[in-house]
Amino acid sequence: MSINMPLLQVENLHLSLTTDAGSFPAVEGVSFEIARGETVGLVGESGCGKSITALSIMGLLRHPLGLSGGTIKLTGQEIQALPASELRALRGKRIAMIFQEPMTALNPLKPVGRQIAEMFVLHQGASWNEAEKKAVDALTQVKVPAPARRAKDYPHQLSGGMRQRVMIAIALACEPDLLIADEPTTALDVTVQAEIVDLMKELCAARGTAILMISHDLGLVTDICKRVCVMYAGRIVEQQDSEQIFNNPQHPYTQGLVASLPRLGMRALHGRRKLTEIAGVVPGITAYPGGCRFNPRCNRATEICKQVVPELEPLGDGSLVRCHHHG
Amino acid sequence: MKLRANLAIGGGLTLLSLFVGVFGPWLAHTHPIMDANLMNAELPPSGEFWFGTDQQGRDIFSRVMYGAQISLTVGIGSQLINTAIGTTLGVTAGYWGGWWDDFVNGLTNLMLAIPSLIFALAIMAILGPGLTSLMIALGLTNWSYTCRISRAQALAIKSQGYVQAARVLGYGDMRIMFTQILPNTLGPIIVIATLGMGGSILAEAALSFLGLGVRPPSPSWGSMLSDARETITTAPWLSLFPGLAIFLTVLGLNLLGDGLRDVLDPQSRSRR
Amino acid sequence: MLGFVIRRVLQMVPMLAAIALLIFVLFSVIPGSFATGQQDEGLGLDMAVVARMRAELGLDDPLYVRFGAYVKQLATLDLGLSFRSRQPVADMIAARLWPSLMLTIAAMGFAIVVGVPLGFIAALRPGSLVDLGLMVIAVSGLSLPKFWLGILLMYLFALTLGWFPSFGYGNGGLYHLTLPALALGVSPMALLARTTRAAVLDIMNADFVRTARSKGMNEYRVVVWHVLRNALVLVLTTIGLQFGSLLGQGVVVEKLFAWPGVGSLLVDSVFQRDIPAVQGCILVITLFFLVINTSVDIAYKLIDPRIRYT
Amino acid sequence: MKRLALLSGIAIATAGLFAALAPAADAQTPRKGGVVRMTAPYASSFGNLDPHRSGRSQDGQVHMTLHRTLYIWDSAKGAPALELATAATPSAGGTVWTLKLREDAFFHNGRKMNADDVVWSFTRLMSAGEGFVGARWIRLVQGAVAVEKGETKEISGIKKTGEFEVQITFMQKVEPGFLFYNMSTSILPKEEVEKPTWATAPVGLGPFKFKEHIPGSRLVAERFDKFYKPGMPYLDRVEFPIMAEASARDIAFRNKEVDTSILGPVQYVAYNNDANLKKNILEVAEVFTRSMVMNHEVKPFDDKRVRQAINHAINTQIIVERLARNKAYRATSWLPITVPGYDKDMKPYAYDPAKARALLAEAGLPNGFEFEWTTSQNESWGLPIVEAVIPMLAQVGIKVKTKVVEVAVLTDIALKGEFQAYIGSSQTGPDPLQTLRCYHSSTPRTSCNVTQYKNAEYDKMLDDAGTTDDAARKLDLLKKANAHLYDAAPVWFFNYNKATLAFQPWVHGLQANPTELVHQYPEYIWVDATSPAK
Repeated sequence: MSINMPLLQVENLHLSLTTDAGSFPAVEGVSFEIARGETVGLVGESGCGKSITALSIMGLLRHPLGLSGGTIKLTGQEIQALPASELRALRGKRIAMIFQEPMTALNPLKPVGRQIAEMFVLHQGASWNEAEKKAVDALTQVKVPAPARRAKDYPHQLSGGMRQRVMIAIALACEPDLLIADEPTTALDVTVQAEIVDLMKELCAARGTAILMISHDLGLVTDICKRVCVMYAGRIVEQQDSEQIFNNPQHPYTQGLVASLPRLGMRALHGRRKLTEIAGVVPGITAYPGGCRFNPRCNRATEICKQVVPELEPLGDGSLVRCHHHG
Repeated sequence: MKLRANLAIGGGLTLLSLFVGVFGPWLAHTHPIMDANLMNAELPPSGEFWFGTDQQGRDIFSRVMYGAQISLTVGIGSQLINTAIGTTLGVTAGYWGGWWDDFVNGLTNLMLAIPSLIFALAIMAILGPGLTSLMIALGLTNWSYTCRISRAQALAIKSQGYVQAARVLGYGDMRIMFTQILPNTLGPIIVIATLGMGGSILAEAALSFLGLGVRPPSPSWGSMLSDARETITTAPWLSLFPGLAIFLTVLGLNLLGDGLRDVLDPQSRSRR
Repeated sequence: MLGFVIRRVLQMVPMLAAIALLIFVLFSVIPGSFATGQQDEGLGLDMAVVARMRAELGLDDPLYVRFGAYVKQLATLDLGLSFRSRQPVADMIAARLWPSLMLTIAAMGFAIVVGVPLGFIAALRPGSLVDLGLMVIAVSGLSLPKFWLGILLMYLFALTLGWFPSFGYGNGGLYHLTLPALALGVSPMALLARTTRAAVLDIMNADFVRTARSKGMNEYRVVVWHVLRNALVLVLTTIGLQFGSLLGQGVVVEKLFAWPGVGSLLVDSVFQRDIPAVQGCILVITLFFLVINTSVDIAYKLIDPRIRYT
Repeated sequence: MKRLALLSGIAIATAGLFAALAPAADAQTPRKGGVVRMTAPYASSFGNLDPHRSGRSQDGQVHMTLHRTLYIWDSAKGAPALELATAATPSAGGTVWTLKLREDAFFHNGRKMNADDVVWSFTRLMSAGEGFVGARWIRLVQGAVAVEKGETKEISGIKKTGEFEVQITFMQKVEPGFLFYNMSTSILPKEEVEKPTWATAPVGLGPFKFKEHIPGSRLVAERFDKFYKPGMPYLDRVEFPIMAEASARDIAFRNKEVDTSILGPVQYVAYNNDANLKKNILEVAEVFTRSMVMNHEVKPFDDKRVRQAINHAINTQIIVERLARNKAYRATSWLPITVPGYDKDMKPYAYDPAKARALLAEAGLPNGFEFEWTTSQNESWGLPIVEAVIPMLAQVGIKVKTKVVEVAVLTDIALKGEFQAYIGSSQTGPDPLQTLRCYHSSTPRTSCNVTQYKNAEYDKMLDDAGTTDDAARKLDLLKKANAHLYDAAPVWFFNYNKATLAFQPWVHGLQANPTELVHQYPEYIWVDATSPAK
């Protein structure tokens, strides 16, 4: 295993939705890499396919969603075709995931300590007794006050932020190589969001855990991640370093995103603006337009955009963009 | 897939029952009562008597055709009464609140506390056997669920903007309840009524068995089945056909109810 | 917890009082009377005896006098004397209570032991042939008149196969209990299978189950550690409601199988216009219904930490 | 004694069995031991184990097992026979009777019965403030009504004239056997009746003593060794499984779980079609007449021609054959086959719609009329019969509206006269005079003249029959009165019930009791070694 080998390689990933009416592409030709300890963001509006991309890496896609092509490699090993039992062994141990809604992501009928402890029982063969002790330690690490008492609490007795800390404790319990965080702060209060983000950053940095951060919030992602992939309607439309993307967005969609982002000091000038201020709506999965999928909403769109799917073009500095008229 | 199978099979069976219920008298070969011909008593199914004949020599096929009318009338009639009582009480209780709401709640709990078959039995004993009594008995005893659901809906909708707006516009309470709240409760109530119809048809059979069902002049499926139970060892066709008619109709209503629930009441949809 | 239980028990009192009132009103307008119905077909009646009997039983008293006597009785937890047997109604019901409960519990036990796993199996393979087959069986079980099912069971298991006796109580053992319990248990079994299936399907799609999977659990552990108990909470309501309704449905099965329960006492009493016995039976059945519902509420509280009652 | 011959004839022909009261006729000697399981078919429970309180047939089964009366019904002779009384001597023109009592009858508690028990039991029946069903049989005793009204404590007409002898004075000429064979006049032990356990654990003089009662399921009685009939009872135990549901009874009987089962018309046919079951059916003409009772206070039923027209318009024969499945004997007039006064030569009303139409025309109703027919759901004398009759009446222009009520309500309706016509079953025996009084103009509707038939000529016949000492003249008058009723047609004469009891081949000694076939004196019953019950 070479030291340079990326931790995760997603290559030409195709995911599809199967219904009575037929099969629809939900994700098309998505490729990206994550190196060890790297933080990568996946940004896009809801329904663009970012969450199911994450689920496909976890091997948690369920009918009617399914993998229809491409490979997912973890340290060079293809995992998308592994038998269920081997995949399970990876899950939680090498790749962990945090979900958006911490209220429903925890079992309401089990004390949270127990839910953390499961990780140690599953992956480290610990006894329940040991595991529960370790769970208290894990809670300490995610900075839950009075962890021994909290471990006995049920999810409904905890605040949203606390619950998300519990989720982080679960995810990082077995020190995975990769943490996938799917909108980890969306459901939280603004004040709590920053705490959670800092906590994640801190803990992952300490463990050398790579993060794949999934969010609709470009600001949040660029704050945490070194690199950002922007998705639109099932395709990656742009990949850039976080620093550059604000200054030099290439794809019209990214430009829209950036423009709609309230930046420090700018808010007073422009007033509050929203992502949805890009004209039009995200097309439904069953009604993707031909050519460039952004063309109906794009002010630069020409005839070619409706006919030809643009390729993902390297821009030389490691950035990629999928647009006939980028720049 | 499942969803459509439910609706298709359930709807098909229910339509068939309704068809027989409406057109039964034309489908029947003979009159169910007037054509008693004791010379033909208890014949097995044949080309002439498709379902055989009963003890009085009446064509069972014709009786099953006529019986559909009675059984479905009981089912539909009792559910209409249930729905009327349940929605009226539920919507008004949820909308007006206050002591009326407390009262309706108490009444609902009371109705839920007495097993409905026993309540129906008592009412039948008071009213005497008969079609109307049966509809009333089954109609008075099963409205609690409808009431609870329409009350909950009324409560939820009451606070929404458009109801407030209607009130500001000077709409009367009645008008708001009928035009704003009632239509929103319809979905779940149709589901309950559909499943309840099956329940009523079975309850009718049970009451017939206990000697308190619908009795002629017109035969109901329940009373035919109940009458035929003594011949189950010697002339099984007497009970087989009315039994099958009940079974298929109730099966159809249950499947239809399940299917409708998926379509009309997505909150409680259990499938993906 | 204790406070909660006491509160719930106290809440039953006004409910029972309301039911007692309702029953009194219902049966004060019922046509026919015990005094004229106490002879069998065609046996002539001695009107002097009828008159004395009416006087003795208070049937000629004005309504308010009868109501006063009824309230007084109930206030002292007395159910009165049966017209027929002149025994305390409470004693008559006491003799029938255990058979009734045993039948109900056995039927419910069957329903749970068979229905819940069936629902589970169906839910684990939604849309499969197994699922479809099981659900067709379940809905069929709901669509059969109970007495017909009972007769078919008798015919098959008693007369044809000779495995069980066709009727009676015997010494209250499983041998005699099986067929009536089956006849009574099939429809709640079907209902439970359906409810369980829906509940499990709901839970299987819950976020926390996805979390569990993301932890690297196998499906077996997902189900046992996370799905089972959550589904049980949803199924519990149905179990409670069915339990109560079985006490009512038992009337039919008890009559068919000559099972000495409260239900068959009730039906007999209605037909013979033995009003105190009718009132007693309905009150007791209702009481049990309430007790079961209350127990379900308490069980909820034990299983589901989210629920808090005030 | 044609009646007797007929009765035995039925028993021999259809059951291959002699009534057990003549045990010599049975080819085998009775075997001691064993159990018989006789179903209690009429309700889901026994109503009251106190024989004084219950008039229900189902309770009577148990009363006959546990208790005894001064007389019993001798089914072989078709008359009451001495039982606890060993001799009955009339005096004063048949109004005073001296009854000698058994000196060897013991209650199950071991005490010997004596005259005091008879006096106490009869006094109890009349006690003021309580409605004992048996009171009707004592009311004819002088002074009984005074006790009933609470005016005095003792019945003046009953005197203890010896340790084992009582003298009873009646208000009119009577045959005491017809009164005192009724189980509701059982002789009970005072000391037991006054115990609180009486209602649940009865003690009596019967051949079996109470063992166990699971209310709603079964009652078990075991042999009483000090029973007074030598060598009896044969059985160790009698069980009464309660089975109100006919379809379940059928399966249980076929499954050999019970030893006797009363048959309804449907099962009667089915059992007759089965070569094995057919051999063991006991049949008897019961003293019940089924009829459509017309209210003569309602037009046009006041017109004899209309009533006759109805009797002509209905094809009674085919209903008896096809619907009642021959589990009934076609009725000619009011008195049934086994009761003195029945005329076997009388021809029933012919099925003749033309004549019915003519009679209606004569009565001024050429286009018929419409009436409301009240009925219960009874399979033998209720709705199924009405359903079959409706099209027949329609043929002569009579339209029928049915009103279905419960049996419990039917009696009320009849007694209050709130009907135009109803179909029902009336006990029409065993005493013919009492039976025919139901059409005497002095009999109120609440007693039994529900039709309110009034005819002076008829009244005179009955009055004469009641007072005459000449048995032949009495019988003749009864026959005439019965013939008068035939012509007057106060009701539609439908049928006399044929009671049918299926029994397992190992059961012997059953009695063809026309007053109620399930009523069996169990001391005569025995089972042979093939009985599977232990």
